[in-house]
Formats: sequence, C-alpha cells, structure tokens
Amino acid sequence: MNKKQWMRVAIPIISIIISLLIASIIIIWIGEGSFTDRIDFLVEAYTQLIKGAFGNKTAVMNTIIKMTPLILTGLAVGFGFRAGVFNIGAEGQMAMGALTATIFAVNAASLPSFIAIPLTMIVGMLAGAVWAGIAGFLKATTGAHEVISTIMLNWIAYNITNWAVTGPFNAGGGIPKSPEIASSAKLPNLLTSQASFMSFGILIAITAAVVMYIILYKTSMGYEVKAVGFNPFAAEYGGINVSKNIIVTMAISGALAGLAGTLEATGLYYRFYGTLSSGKGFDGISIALIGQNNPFGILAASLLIGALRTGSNQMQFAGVPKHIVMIIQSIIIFLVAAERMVMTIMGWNKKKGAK
Amino acid sequence: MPFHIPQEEEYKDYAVVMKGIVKQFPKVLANDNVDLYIKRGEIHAIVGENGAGKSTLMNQLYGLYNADAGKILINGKEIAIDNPKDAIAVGIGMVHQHFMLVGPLSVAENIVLGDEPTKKFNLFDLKRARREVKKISEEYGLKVDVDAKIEDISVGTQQRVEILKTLFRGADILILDEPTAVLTPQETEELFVVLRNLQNDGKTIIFITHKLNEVIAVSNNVTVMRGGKVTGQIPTKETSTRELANMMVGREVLLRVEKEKKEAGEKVLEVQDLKVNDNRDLPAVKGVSFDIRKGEILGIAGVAGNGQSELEDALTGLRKKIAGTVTFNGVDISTATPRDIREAGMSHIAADRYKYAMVKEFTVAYNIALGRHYKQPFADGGFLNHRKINAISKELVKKFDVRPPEIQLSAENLSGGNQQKMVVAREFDYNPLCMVVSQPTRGLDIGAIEFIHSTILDLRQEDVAILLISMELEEILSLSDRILVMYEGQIMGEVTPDEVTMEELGLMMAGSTLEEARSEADE
Amino acid sequence: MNILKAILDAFANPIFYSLTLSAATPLLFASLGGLFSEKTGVTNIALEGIMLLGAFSGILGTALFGSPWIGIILAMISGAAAAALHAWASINFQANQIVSATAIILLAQGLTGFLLEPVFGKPGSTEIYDKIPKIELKFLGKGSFLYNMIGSLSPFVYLALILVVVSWFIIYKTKLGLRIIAVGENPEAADTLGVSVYGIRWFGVLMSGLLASLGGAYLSVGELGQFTENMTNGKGFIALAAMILGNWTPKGALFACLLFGAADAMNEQLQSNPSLAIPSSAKPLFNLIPFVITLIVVAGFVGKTRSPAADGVPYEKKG
Amino acid sequence: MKRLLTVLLVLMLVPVFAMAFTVTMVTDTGGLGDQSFNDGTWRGVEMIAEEFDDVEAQVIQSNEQADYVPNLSKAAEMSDVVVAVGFLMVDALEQVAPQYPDVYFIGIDFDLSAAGIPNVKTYTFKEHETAFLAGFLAGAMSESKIVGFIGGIPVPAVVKFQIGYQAGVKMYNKLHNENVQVLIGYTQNFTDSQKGKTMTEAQYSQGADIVFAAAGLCGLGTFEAAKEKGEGYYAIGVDVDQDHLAPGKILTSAMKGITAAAYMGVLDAYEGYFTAGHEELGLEENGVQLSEMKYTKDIIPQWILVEIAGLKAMAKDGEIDIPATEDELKAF
Repeated sequence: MNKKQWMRVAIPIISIIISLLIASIIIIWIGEGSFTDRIDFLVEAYTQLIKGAFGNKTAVMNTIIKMTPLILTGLAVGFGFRAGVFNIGAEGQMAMGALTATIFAVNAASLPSFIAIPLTMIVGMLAGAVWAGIAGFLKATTGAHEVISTIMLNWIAYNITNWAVTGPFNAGGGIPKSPEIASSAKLPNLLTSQASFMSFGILIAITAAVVMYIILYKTSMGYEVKAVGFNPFAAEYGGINVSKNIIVTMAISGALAGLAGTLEATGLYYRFYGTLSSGKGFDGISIALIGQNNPFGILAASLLIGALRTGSNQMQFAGVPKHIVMIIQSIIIFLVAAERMVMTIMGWNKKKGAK
Repeated sequence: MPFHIPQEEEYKDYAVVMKGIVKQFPKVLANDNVDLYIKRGEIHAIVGENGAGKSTLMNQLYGLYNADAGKILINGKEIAIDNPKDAIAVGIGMVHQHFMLVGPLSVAENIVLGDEPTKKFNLFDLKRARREVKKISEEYGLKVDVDAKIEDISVGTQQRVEILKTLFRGADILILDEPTAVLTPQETEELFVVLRNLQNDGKTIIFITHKLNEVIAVSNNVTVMRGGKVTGQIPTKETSTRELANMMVGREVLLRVEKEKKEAGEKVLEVQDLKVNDNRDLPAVKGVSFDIRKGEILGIAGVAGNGQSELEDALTGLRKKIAGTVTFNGVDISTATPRDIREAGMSHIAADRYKYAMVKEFTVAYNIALGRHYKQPFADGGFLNHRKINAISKELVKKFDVRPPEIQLSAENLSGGNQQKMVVAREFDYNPLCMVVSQPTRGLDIGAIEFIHSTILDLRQEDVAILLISMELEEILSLSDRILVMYEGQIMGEVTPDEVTMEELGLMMAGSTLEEARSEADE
Repeated sequence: MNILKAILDAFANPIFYSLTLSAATPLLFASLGGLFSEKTGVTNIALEGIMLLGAFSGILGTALFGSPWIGIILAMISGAAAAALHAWASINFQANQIVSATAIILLAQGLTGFLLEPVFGKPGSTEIYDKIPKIELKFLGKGSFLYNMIGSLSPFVYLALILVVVSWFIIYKTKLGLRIIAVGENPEAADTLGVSVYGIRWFGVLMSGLLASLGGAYLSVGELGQFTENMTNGKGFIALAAMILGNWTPKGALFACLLFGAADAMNEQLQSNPSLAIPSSAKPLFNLIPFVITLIVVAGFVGKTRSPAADGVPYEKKG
Repeated sequence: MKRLLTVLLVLMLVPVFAMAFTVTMVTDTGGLGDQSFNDGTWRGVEMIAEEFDDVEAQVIQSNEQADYVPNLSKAAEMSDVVVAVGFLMVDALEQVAPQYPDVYFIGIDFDLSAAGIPNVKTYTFKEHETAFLAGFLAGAMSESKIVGFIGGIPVPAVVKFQIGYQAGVKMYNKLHNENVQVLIGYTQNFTDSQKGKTMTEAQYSQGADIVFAAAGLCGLGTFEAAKEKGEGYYAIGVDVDQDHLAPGKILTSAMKGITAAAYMGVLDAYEGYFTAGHEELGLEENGVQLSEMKYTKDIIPQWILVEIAGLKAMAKDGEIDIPATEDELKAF
C-alpha cells in the first residue's frame, strides 16, 4: 500500500475517532452528577452503542438489515458521482422502485419463487431506473440541471407513493401500507433470531457492490462512465456518447436505488409503506462520499452508518437521545470532506504544491 | 560590449534586480540561484524552453509565489513581495500567458477590477471606469471597445485588455509572458510598436518568449534560462538566434525541418461548402471547401478565433455541421459521430490538450486506450483487456519517448511536452488514413517540437493525409505542402509555402486576398 | 370546465396572492443566500440545514430574551456560524463542497433535534412564543381586495423583496459585486489583481448563512411562533432549485420562488374548492402541482442555465 | 398456566425485593413532541409511573420503519409491559409479541385482534364520533355557512375524522334546514406547520370561518391562522385537548382518549387484570370526546351545547349510527 492509499483509509478512521471524541464531550455535558458519574455515563453510553450494534446475534443482524439498503443507495449516488452527475434523487427512486416492485409482487402468487423473486427485483430496478432516467434524459436533452429535477422527482415520488398506499393500493383498514406480497416473491431468510429475521438481501447488496466494482474498473462501460465524469469533452473526443452515458448512468444509479427499495419491500416488510425510504436516499450521499465513491469503501461506510444507527437505538436506554448519532455522522462526513483539516490536525500537511 | 553585471551601488538604476532566487517545487528545483538584472527603461527578453523556470521566476516577482531564498530589489530598494498587491504597489504589472480575464464582465470592468473607481457609499462607478479606460487606451494607442464582454472579443484584443490592466494600475515595470503566441505577424508587429512606445514613456518591459527572432527584433538585453538556471546574459545586438538557441537548449539545434519532396496521392477528404456555428450559435465557418490528398500536409493558417477550431471540431464530429458535406474516403460523414469518424480512419490531435485530448485523472495507459477502449485489442466483449492495454501503452511510451515511462502514472503528472507525446502516440497508433492535427506544438520545448514535427513528416511519408491547423506560421510554412488562410470563417486563398512570404501570409490572415496582400506587401 | 373555473376562482381570490408571497418568502431568502455563495464560487446545498438552525435559533432567542427580534438576530448568528463552518472547510481546506454541506445539514438536524429537550424541556416541538407582528396597511381599507392581497403581510415578506433589490444592487452595481463575479468566474484572475479570493468567498458563504437563516426564522418567529423538529421540510432544497432555475440572478430567483409559491397556493385553492368534486383519496395528488410545474419549467422553458464558471471548484492559493 | 405462575411469582417477589415493574413505550417515527398519539400515550404511561412507586417508565424513539422490530424486541427484553404507538407498528408487533409471551404488549391506534395473540391488547378510537360532534358545532357556529377540514395524510384515523366531521355538518343541515358546506384539503404530511397555516388561510379565503385540522403538527399552523385572522374565525383541535394553544380561538378539540387508553392498558397489566384482544373506544366508552371548551364555553350559544349533548346521548344509546366511511356518509 503506498502512502496515498494509506491516507485514504486513515483519514476516515481518524475522522471517526475525532467525531466520537466530540460526541463524548456532548454526552458528558448532558450527563448529571459529578465528573466521575459523567464519565461512567459516557462509558455506559458507548457500551450500549457497541452492544446495540454488535452485542449479540440479533444486534449484528439488525446492523446488517440497516446497512443493506444503505449499501445500495450509496452505490447509486457514488456511481452517479463517477459520471459527474449528482443524484440527490435516490430517495424517490428507492420509493418508486419499492412501490412498483410491491405492486408486481402482490400479484405474483402464480409464479414460482425462482421466477417471482428475480422478476420482482428486475421490476423494482426498472422502476428506479425509469424514475432516475427522467432526470438523466432531461439533462442530456434539454440541459435541465439534475439537482433540480431529482429534487422535484423526489417530491413527486413522495406524493405518489403516499397517495398509492392510502388510496388505490391500500391494504384495507386504511393503514398506509400496501397489501402483503405473494409468499413466492418473499426473499428467503438467511438468519432468524427471536423476532428478527434477515433475508439474503445483504448478499444481493454485496453482489451489487462487486458488480459495480467490476463495471467501474474492468469494463469499457466503466471506462466510459469515468471518462465522462472526469472530462466530458475528452470523452466526446474519444468517441464516447456523453448524452447516452449520462442517461445510462442515471438509469443504473436509479436501478440501484430501486433495488434498495425492492429488497426492503421483499425481504423486510413484505409490503410497501409510505415511509419506506425514510432518508436512506440522502444517507446514500454521505455514504458514497465517506466511501470515496469506491464500491468497497461504500460497503465499509454502510457498515459504519448502519452500526451507528442500530447502536443508537440501544443507546437511548442509557439516556442518550437518538440525535447524537446524527451529530457523530455529520462530524465524520465533515472531516472526510475537509481531509486537509484532518491532515493539518495530524501534522501531515507538508507544504503543498504538487499539482 | 558584454553584458554588464551591476554592482550594488548601481542597483538604483535598475528597475528590477533579483538575486540568488531559489524556488523548490515538490518534484523540481524550478529556480536554482537565479540572478536577473533589468535596467530601468529597457526591454529585456527572458528566453528559455518550457520548464526552464522563466514563468516561475516572474511569478515570484509578481508575488504569486514566494521565493525560498534570494532577494528582490525594485529601483534599488529591497522589497518583500508576498502577493500581487505588493507587486502592484511598487509598479509591477504582469500579462500572463493564460489570460486572467473574467469572461462575462466587460472590458472596462476587467481592467479596473481590484482597483475600482467608486462613487459615494463605495458604489462602483462604471461611468468613471469607462472614461478612465478610454483615456489610457487612447493614450497608449491600445484600441478596445470598453463595453464589449471579454467572452465576445478576439484573443488579440484580450491581450490589449491585459496590457491596459497593468497600465491602469500605473505599472512602470511590465512583465509579458509569451505575449505573441496568439498573434498574427501584423499584430505582433503592432505589439512591438506598443512596447516601444511604452519604453519611450519610460516603462521597463520584461518580455518572456521562446521565439528568438522576436527577441532580436524588440529587446535591448536578453537573459537565457535553462533547467532553472541562467545560462546567458547578453546585449541583444551582440547575439544571434543561433547562439541564443544553443544557450537555450544546450546543444546545436536545427531551426528548420528538412522535408522530402513527395507527390500527393488520391483525394481522401473532401469538404464542400461547410458551415458551422460557434458556441453562441453564431456562424463561425461560413462555407468553406477544400480537399486533402494522401501523403500531403494541408496547412490552415489564421489568427485564433477565425473559425479554425470550429472547423476542426466539425471535421472530427465534435460539432454539428449546419450545412455542406464532408466526404471521407468516399463516405459521407456529414452527420457522423466522433466514434464513426474515428472508425472510418480519421484521428485527431486536438488543439486544447487539457480540455479534449486527454483525461488528466486517467493513467497514461488509460489515456492511450481512449477512443479504442471499447474494441479489440483494448477490450474484449465489453471487458477491458488490461494486459493488452498495458502492453501496447508500454510499447508506445517507449517508441514516443514519453517520460517518465511509467504507464500507471496519472497523466496530470506528466509535463506538457510528454502529455503531448502521449497524445501523439495514441493518435498515430490509430494507423489513420487522415489526421487532423491542431496546434501540435503549443507550449512545447524545442526538443519536443522537433520530435513532433519529424513524426508528422513520417506520417506524410506513410501516405497519410494531414490537415495541420496552427497559429505558428513557421510551423505551417515548414511542414505544409499547401496552405489555406482562414479569416472570419472564410478561406482567403490557397498558397504554397515557397511562393509566399511571411508578410503576405500575415496580411492574408488579417483579411486580405492573396492579390491584395501581394500588392500591399510591394508598397 | 369546472377545473378552469376553479383556477379562475383562485386567481380572483386576493388571498391567493398573499399566500403566494408567504410561500415564496422563505424560499426567496434561502435562494438569495445560495446565490451569494455560488456567485463567489462556493456551492452551498446546506441551505436546508442553515434554515433549520435559523428557525431553531429564532425561537431560542425569543424564548431567552422575550423578543422575536432578538430571535432574528440569534438566528442570523447561528446561520453565519454554520456557514462559517462550510466556508472554513471548503475555502481554507479545499474540501468537497457538497460533502461539507451535506454534513452541515445533518449537523443542523441532529443539533436542533438534540437541543430541544435540554433547552426547551421536551422533544419534538417548543411552546408557542411571540412572533413578529404583521404589517397592516390599514389605508387600503380592511376587507378590500387589495388589502386582502397585500394588506397584511409579515415584515419578512417585504424584507425578502427588498433583499432581492439589494442583492441585485450589490452584485451588479458595487465594487464588491464586481469582485464577487470575478472570483466566481475566474478566481485566478482576481487573485492576480490583488483581490482576496478567500475573503470574497468567505463573504459570499457568510451571506448565504445570514440570508438562509432569515428564511428559517421566518418559518418559526415569522409564521408560527414555535419550532418543531425538521420544520423546514425540504424547503432549502427547493430554494436551491429555485436559485438554479433563476439562472443565478436575484431577479431569476425571485421569479422562480414566486412561481413555486404560486403553484403551491394554487394547489391549496384547488384542493378545497367545493366546485371540484374530488374524492378525498385523490386530494393528495394536488400536492404534486408545484413540483410538476417546476419540472416542466426546468425541462421545457429554461433549458440550460449557466452557473458561475468556478462554482464548486476549490481555489488554492499559489506559492 | 405458566404465565399465571410467572405473574404470581412476580407478585410475590415484589414486596421482598421491591422489584420495579418496567413499562417501555416505543414511539413511531413521529416521536415525542408530535402533540398527538405519541405524546398522549407517554402522558398515560407517565401517570402510572407517578402513581405507583415501583413502576418505572422509559421510552425508545424510532427513526424509521425498520427500527420497529428491533426496538420492540429490545423493549420486551427489559420490561414487563411494552406500549407500541402508531398504526405503522402493527406488523412489527405481530412479529415480536409471540416471541415474548411473558411480556404484555399494548398497541395504540391499531387493531391486532385478528392475529389472536394472547399477550397483546390493542386500542383504536372512533374518531368519527367525536368529529361528528365537532362538525355539528362547526356547522352551527359558522356565520359564513362554510367550514373547512384539513387532513394530514389520509390515514384511517384522519379519514374517520373527516367523515365524522362531514356527517356532523350534514346533521346540522338536516336539523336546521341549512346548507353549510365543507371544504376539504390535505397537506400530505404531519409536520409542515407552515403548510397547515397557508392551507387554512386558503380555506378562510374561500369563505370558511371554522377550520378543523386533523393533521398533526400542521394543525399548529391552523391555530396560528385563526389567531391572525381575528374575530369571527375559529379552529378546531384534534387528538388531545389543544384548546389552550390558542385560547378562545379553538372552539373545541376532538379528543381521542389516547392517554386514558394507555393508562388503562398499563394499569390492567400492572394489577394483573390484563385481557388480550381489542377495544374500540367511542363516545359510549368515553374513549373519544370533545374538550371541555374551557375558553369558548361562553361564546357558544347555549342551544348548541344542549343539542350537542343531546346528540351525544343519542349516539351513546345507539340511536344515531355515525358514519365512518365515505359510503356510510352518503347513506347518512
């Protein structure tokens, strides 16, 4: 590992440590009693955090359940970044993918599992791809800025999905959820523990990361995506169809987000809820960035965020509010962004100038 | 009379004295104990190849870099110049090689930026700015339209704006970094007139260039740099281009390429009544027709901004053609994509290397694959064949002497000359029928220029049809078999290099027909 | 034909116009803020987070000092602080501006949610406090069409409109504005003329903090008198879209925000219009109107917008 | 049998070790501070904890749908009673409860009786019944003969509020031969109070003078709009007694007995009278009601209050069948 690669790993880790230190100060501040009491409180809080994320089989499963969609939205956003498009719309693509996949899966009772499951995934990915493809198409043809169009498409998706689950696609009884999907479309479980079960969705997500890695680093398609992302003019000069690439990249990005939603619907809830995406599309942005847009980096970042989120639920028992994890996450992202800040803190920042 | 190295008590007569300047960059020692003496009121040329350290030295004088060691004296007083503000304060102005202009702002706004006239409440006084700019523009005979937006004016005018910028700030010492690179011979001559006028007004001018005949034409004294060191200081009168060239390169150089006679073959590319628009959708190429044959070099001469780059882009498929036909090897490629055109056998060395011809974040190997990354032998069934890519790259890097010969290095870490060699290597390896070559030697040093020129001629020997677009007249004259001159989107005429003089060519580039140019040149 | 009548009804209703203004106001503040930042070359998608902090601090100031005006000041201070963080990272440390801004959004959500309990004693939302009174233009005649239209508006609305003019003035008529444009387009050129690139960029980013936080404060101390968790509800992102739609000009931002506000007001008018017999289950679809209209405008009518050339590109001083 | 033994054992041990009886509430994503069922339930749980020294209450807030199962499981592992709040938890509770047969589960705002789990008790409310009275009041009080309704997302509770409200207005029209109209709008969320405010202003501008908001925090905007609009304009609160949020401007609040349900459920479990199943609380059970109208009693004419009391009595006696669905409303 050369120095540059080493730094890529070291900086996120140092950022995590610094953010935990800052969080510690906050936790000590909200604690009560003497200083030693507060230190005990801090220790208890972090113990709970770790226990909650990795303490036993159920905890590990919960962490994995959380990280599964995050891997995919992280890949979705990261893949877009590679081609120079900023897909803020993973949220909407995830919801539309999940909704469409659920509609299909509800009616898939007549199909055997080995057909129903992959077909549902394809439907969900297609829906996500189409939803993102709209933004890609508009960018490529009319030049509409993808940031605006994906934000608008998020809101449109939000309203459509909410309408669908309270109106035409309601399970009955009016609760905003869809009917249950056919059992043939449910993802089989990999592990169960107490009330929790974990589908093999995580394997699909990891496979997706590997596939993305292969696409990015081993195929001419990945070559084209990166060329367009780095320098669209040179890409065009090299005979690469930039417009087509932008549309395709957005569609793949959307397909990944759609898959995230599909796995949630078919592996976790067995139905669609209006609140299914709940910010995971936005989390995808931070995860892609912490993972430096590298599929394996994204896997690691998803594990980190998934574990923090899972652990934070348990941390509430120690009396630490759930928001502390958002603060931790924000500091990590901030420091990863300002990696030079970290380098300055660590005294690694030698006189710059290498261009 | 040899060059006079002043003693300390004489420094007061010197506008600029730089002593023992050292500047270390992470990978190179850019200035190695450099001394520079510029007498007040002189035009002093600094010559040297790319990477010799000229610009670095001047950037320190202008406060953009801080020296690691050494001192700077202005009019005999030692001064710390930490930023451009300090430099401006002691009367130094600099015209950079890459113009430092703000596209959407007007000429007047660009000139006063940073030193804006204001009204009450610190409001920007545009009226006064226009008035003042007009005044100095008339005073020094540098004509500009003060209200035109920078993005709408020609490169030559932009340069005038740059000079006005320094004068507006009351600069007494003007640094011009490669000012003639983008000018016609006439414009260059006009610039020299301006420089002499400025000199008469008592200004001191530092003139950085690698064009040796210009040094001889305009300067009083010359400092020559090579590899970060000063290799010669000499009064202009006492030297010649040959001597300067030897000091610059450190060896004997051929200043003229030897070209073998060769009969051109059949037509390969035929362009008829081609019309192309520019980025703002205004006509840029207004109906041109020409053809190129196998084994000939067709040169296109012209001042930047007269439609050459639009022509280049249109031929290679990067820009939509509004009207006309382009037939390549018998096939109509008027609406073909860049990939189709490459597939048909045309390769392209783009004028703007950084913007078009390379992806600087990619490795050398990946850059060499650009354009062929999707097909054999570079890819196989959609998967990149890294083994082949690397093998081919290694071979090309060796053949074209790209340094350092590390194919996994990001292209941005190569010097400009080596980047260009990389691009040339790739485009040559296409085994093209026809090649569009645009500004192939811009910003390169003499060694690289020699290399690229001889490679282009080799290609000609291999019966490739070559379209050479260049603003370097010498390049056009020495390489081309036929020359077309472009002016305002039209072809002013076709000439051969041996029937035309530099002066006539210059007049044609400024809009005269061949006949007009001949009669005018005779006068 | 009913739908046409309902739309005409809306236009004939004076409140439609006042609702358009009040929906546009928070967006306008944030859009102008984003504009200042991006004009100097620093993208700022953190508007959402800054607004949220502004909304929170506005109520905090009101609660601590008993005056919503002090609340506004505190909001601006907090907005400037968040912006300073963004500026520090993205200007001085050349951080990726999108990442840094994403972090600030998260930080704002986490911090405001977290502080509710220790500061206000309960999570989720605060008590109701004083808010900034509306300006009543009594001379228009209470109840008249004009009065209903613009007779009773929050001072924030006027402030936002004034700020459009002020922003236009600063950017296009002052020395500072000239430098802002120069730094956003070609920081190197500005640098060589002795213009402080970092200084101008800091100014732009701080302005974005001050303005966006005003947008947030409008929601809390201007409209409701209380803070509720995540009360900005994505308005910062819509403001960002409006800024882009307005092609990075104050006037454009104004029109884009008004368009969005009008579409939103239209949605509200149409939903409740009794002459349209719409089943309640379909009513949520009306909430699509503003977003669909924006998308159509972006795709169809505006097409390519041009951002400042150096927008989002960190500038590193030489030497 | 085993469960009974456990309960006995626990009861016997209580005096000896003074072991705490732990109640854990799991919120839905709305979280505490929603001024609705999370807050209301928590109030009920807290009341028990205040009343009995050996009862400890704690709360876990959920961030997203995926948190429900783990949070309910964790809560079950450390408590005697788990209170699950919000209809979105119905599936998660069905999944978790059978795994912890020794723990009592109380569900608020949904019905899980069909699953037949022996340790789960759920409560829902007949929102339409209290909304019916509110609608009658609005109809009777409206000067403009137009009243408004603003919903959040059309989830069952909200729709029942809407239907009941419309039915109340219809009842008033029938009895007094009037033609009061109802404007209906949905904000499509429960959190954007500014949107609630602008939508209320829109309805006021369309002639309504009383607006009933069943839209969570959006309702806060409705109250603000009523305050700003001034004389002659009113709002109606929802879920809990919100009258104090804008004294005199909120005619009444259509309350659900969330606090009472949570209190009763936990109390039963604590005292050993837990019965599994489902209860739908309506006017008859005092599970839903109008607020006491502390600030508005004096502005509402006596005859209206009398008629409301009469309607309430009739509804309790089953003489009026208050509609809960669109179809029933049409037939009403």
